[in-house]
Parts: sequence; C-alpha cells; structure tokens
Amino acid sequence: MAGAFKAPIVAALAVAPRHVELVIEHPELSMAAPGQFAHILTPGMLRRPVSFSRIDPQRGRAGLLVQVVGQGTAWLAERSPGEWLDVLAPLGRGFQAPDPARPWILVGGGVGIPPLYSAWERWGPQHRAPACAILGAREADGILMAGDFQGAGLLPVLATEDGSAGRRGTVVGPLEEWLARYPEAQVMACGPNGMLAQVSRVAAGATGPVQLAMEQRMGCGIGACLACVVPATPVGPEGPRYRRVCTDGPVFFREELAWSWI
Amino acid sequence: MAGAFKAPIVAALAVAPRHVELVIEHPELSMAAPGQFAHILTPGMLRRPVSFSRIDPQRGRAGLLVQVVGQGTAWLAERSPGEWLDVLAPLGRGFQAPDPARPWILVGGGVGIPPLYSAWERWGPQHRAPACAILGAREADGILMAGDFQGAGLLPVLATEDGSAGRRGTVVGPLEEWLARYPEAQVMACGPNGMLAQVSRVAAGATGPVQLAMEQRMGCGIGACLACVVPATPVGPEGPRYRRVCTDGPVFFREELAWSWI
Amino acid sequence: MDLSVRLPRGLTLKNPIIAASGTFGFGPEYARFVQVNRLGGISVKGISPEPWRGNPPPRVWETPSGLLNSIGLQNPGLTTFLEEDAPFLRTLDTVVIANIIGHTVEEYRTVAAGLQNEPAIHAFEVNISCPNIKAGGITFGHDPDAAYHVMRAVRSVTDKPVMVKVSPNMADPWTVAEAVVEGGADMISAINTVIGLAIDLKRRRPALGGTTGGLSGPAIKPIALRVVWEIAQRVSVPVIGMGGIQSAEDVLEFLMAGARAVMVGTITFQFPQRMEEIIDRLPLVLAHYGFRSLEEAVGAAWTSRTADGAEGGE
Amino acid sequence: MDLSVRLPRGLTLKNPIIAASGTFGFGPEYARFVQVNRLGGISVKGISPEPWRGNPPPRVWETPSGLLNSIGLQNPGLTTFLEEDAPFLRTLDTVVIANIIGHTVEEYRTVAAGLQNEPAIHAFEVNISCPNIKAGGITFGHDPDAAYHVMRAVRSVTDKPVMVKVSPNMADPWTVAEAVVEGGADMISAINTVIGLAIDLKRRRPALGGTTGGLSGPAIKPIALRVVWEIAQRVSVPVIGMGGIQSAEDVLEFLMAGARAVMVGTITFQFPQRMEEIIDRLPLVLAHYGFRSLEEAVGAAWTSRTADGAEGGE
Ligand SMILES: Cc1cc2nc3c(=O)[nH]c(=O)nc-3n(C[C@H](O)[C@H](O)[C@H](O)COP(=O)(O)OP(=O)(O)OC[C@H]3O[C@@H](n4cnc5c(N)ncnc54)[C@H](O)[C@@H]3O)c2cc1C
Ligand SMILES: Cc1cc2nc3c(=O)[nH]c(=O)nc-3n(C[C@H](O)[C@H](O)[C@H](O)COP(=O)(O)OP(=O)(O)OC[C@H]3O[C@@H](n4cnc5c(N)ncnc54)[C@H](O)[C@@H]3O)c2cc1C
Ligand SMILES: Cc1cc2nc3c(=O)[nH]c(=O)nc-3n(C[C@H](O)[C@H](O)[C@H](O)COP(=O)(O)O)c2cc1C
Ligand SMILES: Cc1cc2nc3c(=O)[nH]c(=O)nc-3n(C[C@H](O)[C@H](O)[C@H](O)COP(=O)(O)O)c2cc1C
Ligand code: FES
Ligand code: FES
Repeated sequence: MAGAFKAPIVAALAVAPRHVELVIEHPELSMAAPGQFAHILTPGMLRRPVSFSRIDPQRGRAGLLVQVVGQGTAWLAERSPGEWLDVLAPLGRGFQAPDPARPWILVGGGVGIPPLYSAWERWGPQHRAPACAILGAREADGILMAGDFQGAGLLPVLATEDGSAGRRGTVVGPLEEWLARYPEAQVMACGPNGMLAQVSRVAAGATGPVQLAMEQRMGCGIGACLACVVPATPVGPEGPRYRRVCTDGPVFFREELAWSWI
Repeated sequence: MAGAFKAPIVAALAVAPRHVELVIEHPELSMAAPGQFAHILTPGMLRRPVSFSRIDPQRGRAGLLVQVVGQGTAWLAERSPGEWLDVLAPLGRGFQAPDPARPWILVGGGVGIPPLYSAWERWGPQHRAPACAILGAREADGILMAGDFQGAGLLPVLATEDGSAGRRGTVVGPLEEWLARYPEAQVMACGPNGMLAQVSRVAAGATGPVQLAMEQRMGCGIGACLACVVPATPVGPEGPRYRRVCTDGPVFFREELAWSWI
Repeated sequence: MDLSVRLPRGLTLKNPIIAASGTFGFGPEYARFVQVNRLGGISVKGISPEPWRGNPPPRVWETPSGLLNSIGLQNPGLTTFLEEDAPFLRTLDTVVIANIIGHTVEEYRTVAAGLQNEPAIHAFEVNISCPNIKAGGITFGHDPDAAYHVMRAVRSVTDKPVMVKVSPNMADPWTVAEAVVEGGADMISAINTVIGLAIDLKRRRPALGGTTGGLSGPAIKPIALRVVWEIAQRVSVPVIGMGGIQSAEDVLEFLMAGARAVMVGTITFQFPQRMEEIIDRLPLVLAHYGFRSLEEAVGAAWTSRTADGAEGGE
Repeated sequence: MDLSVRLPRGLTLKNPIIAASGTFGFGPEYARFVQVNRLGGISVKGISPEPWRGNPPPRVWETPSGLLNSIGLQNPGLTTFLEEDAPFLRTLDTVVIANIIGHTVEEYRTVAAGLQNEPAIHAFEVNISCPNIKAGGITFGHDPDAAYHVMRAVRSVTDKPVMVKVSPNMADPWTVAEAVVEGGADMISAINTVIGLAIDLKRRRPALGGTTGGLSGPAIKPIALRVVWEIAQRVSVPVIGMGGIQSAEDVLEFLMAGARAVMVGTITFQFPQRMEEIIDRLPLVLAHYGFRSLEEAVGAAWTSRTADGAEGGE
C-alpha cells in the first residue's frame, strides 16, 4: 500500500558537495522497503522519484539522499527541517530480501548507493554469510554513505575512476573478485545504466539472484501512464517488451531486462 | 527618456484593505511626470503597468499605489523595503501641466486616484485659480489618498456609491456642480472606463482642456507591440483608429478618444 | 448544485470531470489515491486489437508548463484487456469509456465489436488523433473522409454512445468533427495532444525515444479552448473538452467555450487528488461567476457572431 | 567564437539572434533599452499596402507560459512606413527584414515592389501565416498552392533575399515550406503563432477583442521545434527558427533541430535586454555542450532516420 501525503522534514544534512540527505516522517513510511521510492512534488510539471536511503519503521521515518542535477533536485536541496514535502510513497517493487545464509554483494554507484544502504540497514543485522559493499564513483566526493555502512558494521570497498578514494577503476574489479570467491553470491546493484550493464554481464555466471534497481524518467510514478519503461524480456522480432520502472521495478532481476536494448 | 533598471523599495505601506503603496528610488525616476507609469516585472508572462502616485524628483523617488486584483498585484503587495523591483520607467505621455490661472478639477476613481495626486503634488503649489479634487469609489475603503490631498492643502470632495464616505453617488454629481460654477475649468480624470466616459460626457461643454488617463492590457509598454490600444479619433466608416495607451497615452485629451467604441 | 450531465444514448455523468485517456491507466492504478467513483467517469488507455509495444524510452520530457510524451500507445490488446482489466472496471460505479485505437478502419471495428458486449464499458472514445496511426499517408485524424469511415465502421458494430477524439494539429479541426458527426458520432472529445519536439542538449538528440511527441498540460489550454470553441458552435452534438485543465476555473473556461463536460489528464501526475478537488470546488466557482446551474455555463461565452476561424493571431 | 551566419544572396548576420516581427515595432521603440546594432537583425512589424486598423482591444492575454495576442496586424501601410519609419532603419548597422502582409497575392507583390528599392530593407519575410488573411476561404499559410503563388509574386519583383514564414497550425507544415521553396524562397522562418483562445470568466466572453488569437512564448517552444525539425530536414534552404526562446540554451535547441538562426519575440516584453544577454552567453553555451563553432551545432540532433511526422503523440 502507498499513500499521498505531506510529510515534515525532520532533518536535512549536506552530506557531500551538491548532495543533501533529507529525512521525512509519516506513519505510511513505516511500510517502506529498501529499493522503493517516493515521488516528490517539486515546482516542475512532474514529481521527482527518489529512493529511500534509510528507513526507520518504528518512527515512520525515511531518508532521501538527493544529488543536485537540475531544477527539481536543486529545489529539494534548499529545503529545511520544519518544511513539508508532498509525496506519493512508498512506491514500487523493492529488493527481494536476501537469503541470510548466502554470500551477499551490494554494488552501488553514486546516487545508486543510498537504496543499497537501506537494504543493508534492514537485512544486514540478520545476515550470517559473508557480505560486502562495493561503492563506486568518478571521484571521492561521489562516494556516498561509506560512513553509514561502516557504522552499520560493514567496511565498504571503494573504487573511484580517478583513484581519489579506494581503488582506481570501477566497481567491476572488486565485483569480479568477490564473485570468483563466492560464485553462489546474491547481488544487489544500483547506479548508472552503464554500471548496471557491466554488473549484469559480470554476474551472468553467478548462481545467486542478481537484482538491479533501475532509473527512468517518470510521469505518474504509480503505473498508470507507461512513461517509465525499460526494455525487458522477452525480446520479440520487433523488439523488447517494455516494463514499468515505477511498478514492475525499480528493482528487476537481471533476467528480466533486455540489456542489448538499454 | 526612460530606462530599464532595478530600483530598491524604500518604503512599503498598506494604505487600505488590499491596497499597498511602494516607494522606489532611482535617479531615472527624477524624470518621472504625473500621469506616467512604470512597467514592472512580476512572475507573470508580462510586466504590470502602475502609475506614479507621488514623485520626489530631488531624491529620485516615486510611489506606486497598487490594488490587489490578481497574481501580479498580489506579488507586488507582498514586497518589502530592501527588495528590488525591475522596472521600465518612466513611460508614456503624462498630464499636460495645468494652466495655473484657470480653475482645475481633478476627478479620480479608485486606483485612478494616485496619478491625480501626483499631479496635484507637482502643480498644486503654483496653482492660483480655484481647484478641487473629486474622489470616488464604490465604498469608503476604495477612496485612496484623501489624506495626502488634505496634507497637500486640498480638501477633497468624496463620493461613494454606498454612501459610506462623502456623498452617496458617483463623482458625476460634484463634477457637474463644479463645471456649472467654472465652465472654463480644466479637467484631469483617471478611473474605470465607465467613470471616464461619464466625465467625458459631462465635460463635453467645458471650454478648458479635459485630460483622461486610460488603462489597457499591455505587452511591451513602450510602443512596439500595439497591444495596448484604445479606440481613438478619427472614426472612419470601418471603425476607429487605434492608439497606444503606453506611448500615445496613458493621458489623452477627450477629443482624441472615440468613446462610442470604448 | 446538481453537477450531473446528460449525454446522448442515455449516458449520464455524476459530474463533468472525467479522467483523460492514457493518464489514468485502466482504473486500478490511481485507486489508492483517488476515489474513482467520485469522478464523472474515466477514459481508459487506448486499446488496440493486438498488444502494442509502444515507443522506446525516454517517453516523457518536461517543457514550460507542458509535458511531451511519446508512449506510443503501448497497451496489452483487446483480449488481455477483457481478461485482466475489465473485471476491475465492472466493479466501478462511474462511467467507463473505452479509448480505442487501430492501424486500419478494420482494427477500430474489431475493438469496438469486441467491447460491445462488455458491461464494464459504457461508451467509446475513438482516438483518431494519434499521429502514430496512418491511412494512406495521412493520419485518420487529419483527414475528414478517413475519420468518417472509421466512425461508420465503429457505428456499424455498437449502439453504445461513441465520441470521436479530434486532433488540434490543423487549422480547421471542425472539418473532422463535422465528418464524424455525419458518420454517426454522438459526441466529440477535444483535444488530443499537440505535436511537439524537444532536444536533449547533452545527448545531442531528440529528448524522446519516439523523436516527436504529444504536448499536454497547461501550455496547451488556449489551443484546446480554441478547438472546443470552434467545434461546439458548429456541431449539434455535445463536446467533451480537455487540454491543460488544472482548476475549477479552467473547467469553467471550457464550459463557457461550449464543452458539456471535460477530461483531466496531465495535472493528475502532479496532483492525484486534483480531480476530486475540482469536483468539490466547481459549484462554488460556478456560483461565484453568477451561474445557477452547470447548463447555464455551457456556451455562455458565445457571442452572436459565429466563430469563423478567421480572427486573431499574427 | 565567430557567431556570424551566412545566408543566401549575400545576406550575413553578425550573430544568429534576430528580433521577431511584431514584437520589436519598427526599430526605434526599443532603442532606448536595447543596443539594436548588437542584434543579428530585426524583423519589423508586418507591412501592408494600405494602413490596417487592427483588431479591437483587448489584444493580449496571459496563459500558462504563453501569451495570446490578436493585434490584427495594425500597421501604417507601405507609404507611411517609407516616409516615417524607413529613415530610422537606414541608420542601423544591422540586418533589417521587412515582414510583409496582404489580403491578396497582388497586395504581397505591391509591398515587395514598393520596398525593393528601399536601402533600409535587406530582406523580406513573407508572412503567410496570419490567420487574418484569406484566399478562397483558406489562409495562404495552410495551402501550399496559394503559398507558392504568393512567393512567385514576391520573387517576380525583388532580388533581395526572401524568407517565408510558416504556420504551425497544421499536421504537415513542410508541404507549405516545400511549395514556397519551389516558388523561389531563399529561406523559411518558423513558426508564427499557434491559434488559441481564452475566456474572460468575469466578462463571459472571449478574452481577446479578436475572439481567437495567436499563442506565443515558452509554451509553444516544443511545437516550434517540431516544425523546425521537420522542415529543416526536408528543404535545402536555411531555416530561421523561433517560438518561445528565452535563453541561449533554447537557441541551441533550435540550432540542433536544424535552424541556422533564430528570432526572439515575446520574451523581449519581459526582458528587453534578453537578446543581448543571449548573444553574450551563446559562445559559452555552445562550448559547454562541446561545439567548436556555431555551424557545428546546426542539425546536430538529426539522427540517421528521417523525420516523417509519424512518431510520438497520443
Ligand atoms: C526510481 C528512481 C530512484 C531515484 N533515486 C534517486 C536518489 O535516491 N537520489 C537521487 O539523487 N536521484 C535519484 N533518482 C534520480 C532523480 O529522480 C533525478 O535526478 C531527478 O528527477 C532530476 O530532477 P531535476 O529536476 O533536478 O533534473 P532535470 O534534469 O531538470 O529533470 C527534468 C526531468 O527529467 C527527469 N529526470 C532527470 N534525471 C532523471 C533520472 N536520472 N532518472 C529519472 N528521471 C530523471 C526528472 O524527473 C524531470 O522530469 C532516482 C530516479 C528514479 C527513477
Ligand atoms: C497605464 C496604467 C496605469 C495603471 N496604474 C495603476 C495603479 O496606479 N494602481 C493599480 O493598482 N493599478 C494600476 N493599473 C492597473 C494594473 O496594471 C492592473 O491592475 C494589473 O496589471 C493587474 O495585474 P494582476 O496580475 O494582478 O491581475 P491579472 O488580472 O491576473 O492580470 C492578467 C493580465 O491582465 C492585465 N491587466 C489586468 N487588469 C488590468 C488593467 N486594469 N489594466 C491593464 N492591464 C490589466 C495584467 O497586466 C496582466 O497582463 C494601471 C494600468 C495601466 C494600463
Ligand atoms: C502520458 C499520456 C498518455 C496519453 N495516452 C492517450 C491515449 O492512449 N489515448 C488518447 O486518446 N489520448 C491519450 N493522451 C492524451 C490525453 O488523453 C489528453 O487528450 C491530453 O493529454 C490533453 O489533456 P491534459 O492536458 O489534461 O493532459 C495521453 C496523454 C498523456 C500525457
Ligand atoms: C504581439 C505580437 C505581434 C506579432 N506580430 C507579428 C507580425 O506582424 N508578423 C509576423 O510575421 N509575426 C508576428 N508575430 C509572431 C512573432 O514574430 C513570432 O513568430 C511568435 O511570437 C513566436 O515567437 P516568440 O514565442 O518568441 O514570441 C507577433 C507576435 C506577437 C506576440
Ligand atoms: S511513471 Fe507512469 S507508469 Fe511509471
Ligand atoms: S504595450 Fe506594446 S505598444 Fe503599448
């Protein structure tokens, strides 16, 4: 279930240059799951989808970690505690809970990191098998929530393209190493399409489920307009089937996506 | 000459319910004349024309008395001292200076009163012949600047349709009486079209010049777009000639206007 | 104030606010946020005989006060609609309009025939104004003759009320309206989206996967009002107006231009509850502008002079 | 960065920013606020053989991100233009384009002939897209044949560069563009305003004195881009784009859609200095998006697939 409501901002923190984390509060947010999102009213013609970066079901609180890329996110970044956000939430199909007995690899790039942190926050405590979070970005500033992971007991592996934090390169190197070690691992990933395509390719041989959280420009956010589609399987002679990120996703299993069309 | 500039608001006063007077300051405003206007940037697609309610050439200050009727004027009414207005000013043809030796009747209705006050403020001190200001409105709240007139030495005659201030009725009654007494009087008027039409009719027999300040929806405000026209003489077989309020006016002599078409 | 609207063939709306096709799915999607039964009706997403996959993403792009979309009429097709979507629609206590699409006259007939006995469907909206659909190189929606034949084909298989949705992308949209009325249309709905395009500067290509798209939202309201104004004064059947409606005042503009009811689309994405708010405020707004009934407002801005499409504009 | 633009018949613009016809008077009005000689050019208000009185007021009305106008092409006529307005234009050091209008083919010819020897005028913009002008019940602008004949008539009396301004109020605007190129047009300018209407709720009548009007401003930018995109890929002559331009980024969208230069209209009412700001920022914006020259940006968003007017829209 989801609702349309106004939620007060209870905290707002500049977490990195051009990145802000807002925490909002509302009873409906108790139902939020990792990988789901809020569709937020901003001054533009359309709402803006933002994933939950953390979820506190007891207090009905959820975090929204926003990177400023345009007008809507700039407006969000200027909001202060005490102001209210008009949201539709929680929306979408989140991550399927991991098998606590199976190795677990979380792969996040840039603003793809927050939904993975919410997954770790939710399921990490019960997890019994090895786990690892691989966080990537172009440069150190883009690595988000590394401290949160650490605080929640998981020291993340970092990779930056310019080498300014962690290993130089993309998340692919560490991912390949982990998969070599734990071929039965389950994978959850979120980040730019290029990164997800690589994750999908590298994890093709893995035996565990591979879940990828996708982005697409959205209209309604609730499944009515068919704006937010991504190419999905099966691919027929005329092309792929299109599925909705807002309700069929944002989280898809890798087999569901038609990567050659994305 | 006129300019495009940003001018700070140096005073903002709620002068009546839903009426605010802003005073702005800029050297160009020293050139402003009674009957001229400023074309003011507001959030809408077009600027908003507002007459000067008072002009202080020494300090380069001008007043803008605004009635809230829609979005643009509501925005103006919310402005505070220290904020800046983006204006094109001073614009248009103002009142021709009155003959100081000839009786002078000022007739104003509602937000048509401010430009008449600026005329009195400018030319009243030198005026030697009898003068009178007739201010009308639907109800007492709509009578603007009566105190300013009084402070500047002219006790205005008031007329309200509901009788809540001054005489019950329109400005026409007092105007007829004054014109009967001073048929050679010169008249300046500003107000709703209905009122101006009556003034024009009543003053048809007067020998002095009758000047009427008109309103019309404007585009550019500076004569380029031909949006702001009013029907003017000569009226040909196919209709009137159209003249621009923003540059041919706002002030017209009554003979210039084609009242049967307005 | 009684807001109900009587339309041809016994169709009655509780109120004149209908959810526009393509912006309200097949009904259940918004049911979590909207009391669907409070609406005057809903027009479902366009239905074709077979499934259509639609256009590649991106499918939406924001423009000043507007929205460009190129969904490409993705839909599951008639059979799946009947199996999966119709059951929910049958539970609704409001008017359900099937928006129907096809590549050929025959396809329109097939969908109408296939839905003629479906109790969930109370009326048809024949969408001939989608630039995706071509007949002899000209879209049905821009060719009065082709439009006439589509309407005849639909009429031949159904006695349900039928409205035809016309395109704003022409100088004389009334020619199509007149043709479909001749062909048996009971109503006209106007307008569909305006053809538009945006460029994605970063990607150096058209912003939409489908290249061009349809412009909707407040930006097109004046375009829609002009089409409604001109058609409503020329045809004798009711006109359902739409395009950029955001408020009860906007609804009143459409009524005064000649519409009997309206559809509301794009604004729902921002404000899912806006249609209900409009229904709540409409009586107040009508009264504020001096109308004692909804009917009184219909065409209230018509002047004695007939619109001849020749005025204004530079 | 060199912003100059070479156009047919030796016409060269300093930069691609031209003031749009009807929004910049005859030149002197904005000269107090704008350094007119910094502009790439100006297109003056439409000129007819005899004076036109124009439409009754109100003549403008605001809409969401747009402006409706029904000026009705008021102008002093050819003779008065030559006597009173041309002398100022002769003093300008920028390209001056005469926008010409008529009720008949003959009237267009008369204006062009009358201005052929006027040194103030460097080029013509033939305005066939004003819905006021009718030929056999159809406006010239919506009838490729009529448009062809207007262009032929103008061509027969002038060797100055001529552009024809096309209407967006049709599904296939390129048919008119192709016809006038056939008739000898050196360039196409696009778009004129979109037909629209607004209702004044208080007065219970159309808001504009001319009933319908022309919609301009940011609201129509996607409509304009679509027309430019489709025409520029079909005709070999340069296209001058316009419609809703507010910023250097908007200019780049038009260039990438295929325009060689642009005109800027409605935004000037709000921001008289905006055209100069755009000229200042354009090199930075071009560089920001990776273009080393203005030329490189022209048509940069064209894909291999030809626009066929068939994509997108619902
Ligand atoms: C399911 C989902 C979850 C997301 N989670 C986050 C998150 O946790 N943190 C975060 O910073 N961002 C997230 N995004 C991306 C975020 O929605 C966009 O950055 C934002 O909408 C941009 O809006 P804008 O007005 O600032 O940019 P503009 O570019 O001005 O936006 C213009 C339009 O494009 C759309 N748009 C632009 N970029 C994207 C994008 N990448 N994905 C989808 N639509 C886009 C906007 O919604 C808007 O309609 C998520 C996107 C999706 C689909
Ligand atoms: C020369 C001149 C001098 C004026 N002086 C004053 C003054 O001193 N004080 C004052 O309160 N008002 C004055 N007005 C009227 C004032 O311009 C309008 O009330 C104002 O533009 C309304 O804007 P809005 O956004 O609040 O209303 P809206 O109704 O939302 O405006 C919509 C559009 O209509 C135009 N418009 C609405 N009403 C008028 C009107 N009466 N005249 C012209 N355009 C209008 C607006 O400019 C805008 O473009 C004057 C008008 C003119 C032409
Ligand atoms: C995303 C989207 C999808 C649409 N799909 C359809 C459709 O399937 N059939 C149809 O007739 N109209 C469709 N339309 C057009 C709308 O029904 C409506 O005519 C148009 O959007 C104008 O109204 P609005 O401005 O209130 O949205 C669609 C519009 C949008 C924005
Ligand atoms: C008030 C006004 C008057 C206009 N007059 C003319 C005209 O005389 N001739 C013409 O070809 N176009 C005329 N136009 C159309 C503009 O030149 C331009 O095509 C249109 O406004 C779109 O550009 P914009 O959105 O930048 O204003 C006029 C537009 C406006 C707003
Ligand atoms: S955004 Fe409307 S279906 Fe996903
Ligand atoms: S407002 Fe443009 S000419 Fe007067």
